[in-house]
Amino acid sequence: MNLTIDKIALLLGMSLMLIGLWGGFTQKNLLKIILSFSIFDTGLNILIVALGYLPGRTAPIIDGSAVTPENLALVAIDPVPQALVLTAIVIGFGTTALLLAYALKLNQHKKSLDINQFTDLKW
Amino acid sequence: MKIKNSLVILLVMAFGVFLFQVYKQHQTQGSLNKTAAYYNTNTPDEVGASNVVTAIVVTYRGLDTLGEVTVLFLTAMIVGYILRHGGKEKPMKNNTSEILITAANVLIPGSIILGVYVFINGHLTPGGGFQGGAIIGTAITLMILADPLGSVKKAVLHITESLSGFTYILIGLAGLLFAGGFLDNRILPLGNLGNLLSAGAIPLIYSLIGLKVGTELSSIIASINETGNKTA
Amino acid sequence: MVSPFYILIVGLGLGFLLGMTGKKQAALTNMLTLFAMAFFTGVSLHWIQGLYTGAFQPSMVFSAGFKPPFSISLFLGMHEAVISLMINVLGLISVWYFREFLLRDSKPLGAVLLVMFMGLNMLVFTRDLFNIFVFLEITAISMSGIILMNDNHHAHAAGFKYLLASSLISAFYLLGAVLIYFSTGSLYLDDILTMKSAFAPMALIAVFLMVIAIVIELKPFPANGWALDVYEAAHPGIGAIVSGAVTTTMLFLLNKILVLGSDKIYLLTASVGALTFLFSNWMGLQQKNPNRLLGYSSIGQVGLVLAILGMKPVLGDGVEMIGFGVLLTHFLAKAGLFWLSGTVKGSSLESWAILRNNPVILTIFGIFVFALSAFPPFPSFYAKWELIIGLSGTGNYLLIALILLGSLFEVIYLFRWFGIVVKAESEESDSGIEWGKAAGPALFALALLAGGYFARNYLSAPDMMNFIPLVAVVVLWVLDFMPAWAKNTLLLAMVGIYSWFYLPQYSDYQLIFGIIFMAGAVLTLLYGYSEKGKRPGFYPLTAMMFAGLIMLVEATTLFGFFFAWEVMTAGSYFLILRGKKSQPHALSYMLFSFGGALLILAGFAMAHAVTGLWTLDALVMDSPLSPVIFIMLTLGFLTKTAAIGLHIWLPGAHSEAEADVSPMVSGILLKAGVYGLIVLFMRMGTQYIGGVDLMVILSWVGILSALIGNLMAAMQEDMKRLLAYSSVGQLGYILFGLSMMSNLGWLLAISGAIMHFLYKTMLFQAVGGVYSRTHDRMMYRMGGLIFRMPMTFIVVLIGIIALSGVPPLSGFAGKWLSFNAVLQKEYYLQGALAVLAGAVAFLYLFRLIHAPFLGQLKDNLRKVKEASLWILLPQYLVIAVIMAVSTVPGLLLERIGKLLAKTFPDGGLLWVDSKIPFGARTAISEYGYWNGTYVMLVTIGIFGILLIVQLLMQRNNKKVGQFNIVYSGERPSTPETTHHAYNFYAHYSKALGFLMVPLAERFWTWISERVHDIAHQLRQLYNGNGQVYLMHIMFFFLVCYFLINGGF
Amino acid sequence: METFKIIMMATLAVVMIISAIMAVLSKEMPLAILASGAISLLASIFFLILASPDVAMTEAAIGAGLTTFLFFIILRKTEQNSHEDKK
Amino acid sequence: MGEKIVYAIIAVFIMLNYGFLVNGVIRRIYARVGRRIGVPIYQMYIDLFKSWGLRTNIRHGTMFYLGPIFRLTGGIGLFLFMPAVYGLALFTNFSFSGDLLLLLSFQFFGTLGMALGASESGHPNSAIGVTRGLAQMTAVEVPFILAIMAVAIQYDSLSLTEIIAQQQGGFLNWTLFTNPLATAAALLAMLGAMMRAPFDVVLAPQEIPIGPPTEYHSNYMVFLQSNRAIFPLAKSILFMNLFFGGATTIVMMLVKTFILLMWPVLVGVSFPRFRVEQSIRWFLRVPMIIGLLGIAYVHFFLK
Repeated sequence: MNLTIDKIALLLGMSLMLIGLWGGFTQKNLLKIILSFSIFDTGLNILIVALGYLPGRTAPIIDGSAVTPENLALVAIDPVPQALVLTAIVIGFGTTALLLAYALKLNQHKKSLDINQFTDLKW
Repeated sequence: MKIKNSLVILLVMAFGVFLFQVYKQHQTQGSLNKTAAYYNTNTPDEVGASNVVTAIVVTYRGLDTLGEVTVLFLTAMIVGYILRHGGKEKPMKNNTSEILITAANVLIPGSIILGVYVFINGHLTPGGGFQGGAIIGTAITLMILADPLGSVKKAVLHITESLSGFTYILIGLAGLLFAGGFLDNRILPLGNLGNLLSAGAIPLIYSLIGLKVGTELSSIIASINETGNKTA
Repeated sequence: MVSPFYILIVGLGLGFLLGMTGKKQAALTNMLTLFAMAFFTGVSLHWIQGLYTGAFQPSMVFSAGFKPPFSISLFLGMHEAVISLMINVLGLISVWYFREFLLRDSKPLGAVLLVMFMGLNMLVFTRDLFNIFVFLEITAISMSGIILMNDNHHAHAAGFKYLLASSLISAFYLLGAVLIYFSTGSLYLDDILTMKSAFAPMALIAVFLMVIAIVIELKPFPANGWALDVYEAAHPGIGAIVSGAVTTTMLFLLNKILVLGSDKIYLLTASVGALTFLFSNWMGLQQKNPNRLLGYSSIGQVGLVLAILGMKPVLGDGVEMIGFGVLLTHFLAKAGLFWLSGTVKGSSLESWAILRNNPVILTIFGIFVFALSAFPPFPSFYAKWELIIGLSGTGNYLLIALILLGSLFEVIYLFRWFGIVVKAESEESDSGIEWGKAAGPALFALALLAGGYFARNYLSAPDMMNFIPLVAVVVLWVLDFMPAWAKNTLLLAMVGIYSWFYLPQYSDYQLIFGIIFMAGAVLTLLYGYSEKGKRPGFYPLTAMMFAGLIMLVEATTLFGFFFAWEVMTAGSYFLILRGKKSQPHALSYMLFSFGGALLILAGFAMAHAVTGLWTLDALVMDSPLSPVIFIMLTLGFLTKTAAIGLHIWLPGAHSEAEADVSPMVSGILLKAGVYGLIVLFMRMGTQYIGGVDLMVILSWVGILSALIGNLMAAMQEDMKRLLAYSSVGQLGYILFGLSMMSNLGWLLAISGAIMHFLYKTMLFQAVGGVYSRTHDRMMYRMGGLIFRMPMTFIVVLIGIIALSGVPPLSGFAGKWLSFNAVLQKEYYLQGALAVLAGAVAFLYLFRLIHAPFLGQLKDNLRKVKEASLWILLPQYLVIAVIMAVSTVPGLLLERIGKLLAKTFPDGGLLWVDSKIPFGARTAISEYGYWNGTYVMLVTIGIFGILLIVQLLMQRNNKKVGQFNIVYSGERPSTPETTHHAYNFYAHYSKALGFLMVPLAERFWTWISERVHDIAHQLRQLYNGNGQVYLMHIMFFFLVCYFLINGGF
Repeated sequence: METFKIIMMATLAVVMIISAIMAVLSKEMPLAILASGAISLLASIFFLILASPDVAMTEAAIGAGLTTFLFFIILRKTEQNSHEDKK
Repeated sequence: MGEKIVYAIIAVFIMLNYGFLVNGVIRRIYARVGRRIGVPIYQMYIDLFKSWGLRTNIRHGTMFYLGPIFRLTGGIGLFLFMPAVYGLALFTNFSFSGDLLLLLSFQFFGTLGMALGASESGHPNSAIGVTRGLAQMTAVEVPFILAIMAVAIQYDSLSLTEIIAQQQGGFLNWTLFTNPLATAAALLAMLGAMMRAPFDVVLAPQEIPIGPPTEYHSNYMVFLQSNRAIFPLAKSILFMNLFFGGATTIVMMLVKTFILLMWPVLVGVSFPRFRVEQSIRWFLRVPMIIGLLGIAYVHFFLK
């Protein structure tokens, strides 16, 4: 297999996603579950950036020397995935924070972080 | 339990198979697609920002960014709301170590300045409102931790947050009224590429975002930190 | 033209500002939130108005001054405007509804609500795929906030599960949006759409991801445990938002994205939707908590819309309108129900019983339940019709079956609930509902009615219906405050006027049944004068049933017929439900009727698919499908005529109904089924399946109904149940007659229908009269009433002589015809059973007259008075008719015979003049002859002579008390022991008990138990563990993926 | 140069995967949180290499910084709760 | 029309008297079997006049009063609705009013009236008797109808006159010989219809020793006894017409009916009594199967 940077990143992202998922499905501790999902998110972000990577190109920022307004389109990579991932990271943080706050609240009720404790509603 | 675990393994593996399909289908592109090419070609002229990512984040896809800010806003609100009946924790003096206070005193001003720098230069260099905001947020959080009795008034945080958000909207509105559309940065002159005061309203917007994000992040942490453990 | 961005500006701007406010400004905050929502609504209205008048064109609004695909754009057309109006109105009412909460937690709640509804609007407008992700997240996060309005650990756990689930879902969506960008280089929907034909495999995966993410947002089975918890734990007002606004948005969004999908994706959506509809409603059967029940129902309804949207490649663009019909109904009804739920204290279905203390609220509740069950005139009814018609046109029978089964389950729990609300014990006399909170439901109920009115315009079938009968319903509803006698007179007058104008326009069978229905209305309404007070609700419902019946007779199209059928079912259901203990029976009536109606609908749809006609003549066909259609329609009608096996609803429903409702539902309503069978048989004729003549099977069904119905009747202690079972038997005869498909057979059936109408009306009224005086229905507790109620006794006497077919009264005609028809048709075995059934009829009839009227008078009944004049009057009118028809049978039979000659030219009766005057003619059949007039005269002659002899012979005839002879005037014991009435035919049940084993009831009980068991097993899936719910989502996702991509 | 970069990245990737497994499996919550923070930090290096400095900064500031911070605070709070319960 | 009425009155008068005598004979036969001497054959007349001669009579109510009238109307009506002697105007009666089916249904007229009357007496045993009678009747009906159906199919007619006409020309044309199965079914049914032993449990409540006839006395009794005379005779005539070639002369009619009446009597003296449920089961088993076979026979072999 001819490993390139983006392929490594892709595989890494996918592995992190799978590990995160695995953790999210197997761990009983609420914090662990949240943690697993944040790993999953990180993996997803890596995956996205890796998918948009163009080998050999640089960041889409005009620095006046290597990248100029004129050669921007030729040397810089696609800026859109970056913008999207940026958004995704921030939103991911928001979700994680909310989940943590919820976990704290749940912990206040039952003095436990075991997800099996919170199954009063069912069927 | 064993069955469940093997089910999980099966699910994860199946998802792995799915991801592998994505991997297999992926072809590394040689050139930019039309959207990216457009951005990389026209950003300097149309938006006047050196950092194309910033141009996209603030202007081209400004609506997304506004949404992003809104997400953080909501998060801050809701975290407070979730923990509303936890009661205030009596902060304990001895919780804060000397080291932390010292470190805070050294770090905080630096951090804030760094943060401000990052978002003001968002259109020129990597980074911007979110990154700068996060740095500021960390700084404020340090302040809160170092001074649990609360020299940082939450009200100040809220007012800053609200006003910066509101101004952001107003600038967007100005774009709608005076320029091409909602959140158009060209309500202010584009200036010269590479200057601090260029790229129209981008520096302004990014600063507001930075402030807002910073205050939001810190108020999230503050809310959590202040919660006691009373059961509602 | 107000840019849709103003919704965002006002929503977010105000939202951000609200972040500053504190507790002190709560009132202001509340005002501002309300104002902003009103502004949203205004914008939507403004656009609708502009687009409707043509002042605006559907337009694209760009952000940041750049054209898409390089910037995010919003699109606003009529669809967007309508959906956003729905969302915003709901938002506005929600804010009003939540004002206590907003005053309490002003800051976060107001802002979150505002931002949320802004986000929903943007989701509707935006054309950018990534932007959708952002606003999806906003929606999810705000949802997780407002769930907390109920500050208890249930809500917290539910919120946590919700958040976990939505983070996984949004990961799917994010990946999809990003992949579509990499694959097509664009995030702009319309741009990508142009590339659809050249999609790379990656783009297909991307579209799949996005679609599946939104599908999961729509809570498909089984990946929906998280949503159910939210419905249960959150404040019902939140339920309204989730089920109404969020779902509506997501469905719209899905419809927006689905256009990118391949036919496979559509098919997947349709299947997922249909399964969700089925299973969710199935599991709903086991729910005891109203909010969770509503949750299941919501999920089910959304599944249905999903299924409809998924049918687009097959059914064309029309599905959007169909889907919208279902969605609109769901939106209005579910939001309304959730709001009502918020005003009801207590978390059991029974606690809703307080609603009935307020007739207006109860009406609103009823409207919601009926709308959800897709009854006319609500939009869902039209949608259901269109959907089934469309589906059968494409041969998707499996899907039809799934959908119909699902809607049957839904009806079960909805009507169980409705029955509980109307009937359950409740001590509270005050509904305790704040009018402020009821405003929303009221508004939405009105909107449902209006929606139904407009939905008619989208009907693909010509309806050509005469809606005038329904006017009576409305008028009486409005005038419901009047006293009963006034409404009674009004309705009588309306029936009179209507029949004056319309009856002359009828012909043939229409005329016969029209007369039955209108005369029935008059007879039962005359009885109505005996009722005092206001009888709230009775008259509009009666009017509804009769309107349905009249419209049924007038119907010329498939749609008209079905519409009328449903109106009639609804009306009669309500009427039955009015009885004191009728709730379970009304429910089973509704279930059988509804199941039957579904079969009718499916049958009509298939018939239309085969012939392409909209009129009832669509049933005239010759196709491999016709036996199937025939079976479905026949079964459908047989549920109404209560053929054996499908009859278990009848005894309870007829006997527990009010005194004057029993004749309506028994004497009159059952004829609707007969009419349906006639309409069907006339057009489809005899059908064969595998060489078996279905009519022969039906003749057996008919005759077994007759036999077993009569046997059961003979075993009843309750006089109304006795009459009810007797109806099963009589209708069995009618079915038997119809199944012969011969002139005589039909003559038997139709004259039987008329006679059954007369007898049953009369007898139920007589029995009602008895009940009105004795307040008892158990015959063995009565006795000797002949001394107290002789007029009623005479009615019953005439009734039983007539009904048992003893000459000289008209019932003999039935026997004579049936025998002749049997011989002609060579149905000897059935004929023998018919005779046995006839003999058994004699048993129950004797019991009916003996037990209450003869024997000894019980002490507690010594002061009973004769039934009131208004009760007797209609009975004696019937007697007059019976006597006339008995004396001159040709009056009726000859006319019907002429009509039948059009259908069956051969084998009819020959009518020959006889020697005596006044039109007495002898009927001559292939085998025998009969002259009713002679028989009458001879009988009266002999009887008269003997009576005179007796009068002359007797000397010193004295009336003495009972037992004067055998016990020398001393009563040996109490009447309770010497009136032989209880377990009257013990020896009979000993001998033939095996025929009376309630097999049908056991069968249906077994079915019901299994269905509930399965529901219980299914819902074990939802074990409450958020992690497991995540696994469900992942499982669902993967299954869908591998299904689409043909496995591993 | 390129080969070096690849080897470096592969090493990084392996470290990250190991950290991820550690984060998931570790019984010690602080260790898990730290491992997860490390992943974010290393991810931001990855982003830099993938020519995405903006993303790298965000990941570092938010993913590695604030998220880790938040986890620790929550951890302390929940431990207090559990502790109190035992008392 | 007028002459028909006169003929009818004459016919009824003849049959009544014949019936009284036959009943006397039957009672004697029973007595002889029981090794008693028994009553004189004219005993019925003595009873009648005795009852008639009672000075007072009482009633419990209208239905009680009308019951015997219904009863006798049923008996006479049944007789009058059928041709008793084929081709004899005197005995053609009102058979033009209706066919066989009318007769079958009209049988119940009297039963019903009597049941109502008896019920009104308030006596529990009369009700018990009525239920038994009705229950048994329903079961008897089935084989009987099957037999009649067979006959109707065989002769393609429900008209008694027509059926008799087709049986003329030698006794081998009788249904008895052309369709013995149907005849057998009908004769078995007749046992039940006549309510003689073993199917006389219906009458048991009278024997205990109270019941309708006990409550009914004086001229009611006259009516009931008259009915007892004419009703079984009418039934016999029906059987005769259906299965035994009818009668062409009055004497033949009287002889044939007498023999037919003897049939249940003979069976009755030699069998014990069935309970109601037993007789129901029995009728729905043996005679019904025979009846069905009769129909099958007609359907497959005679048509």
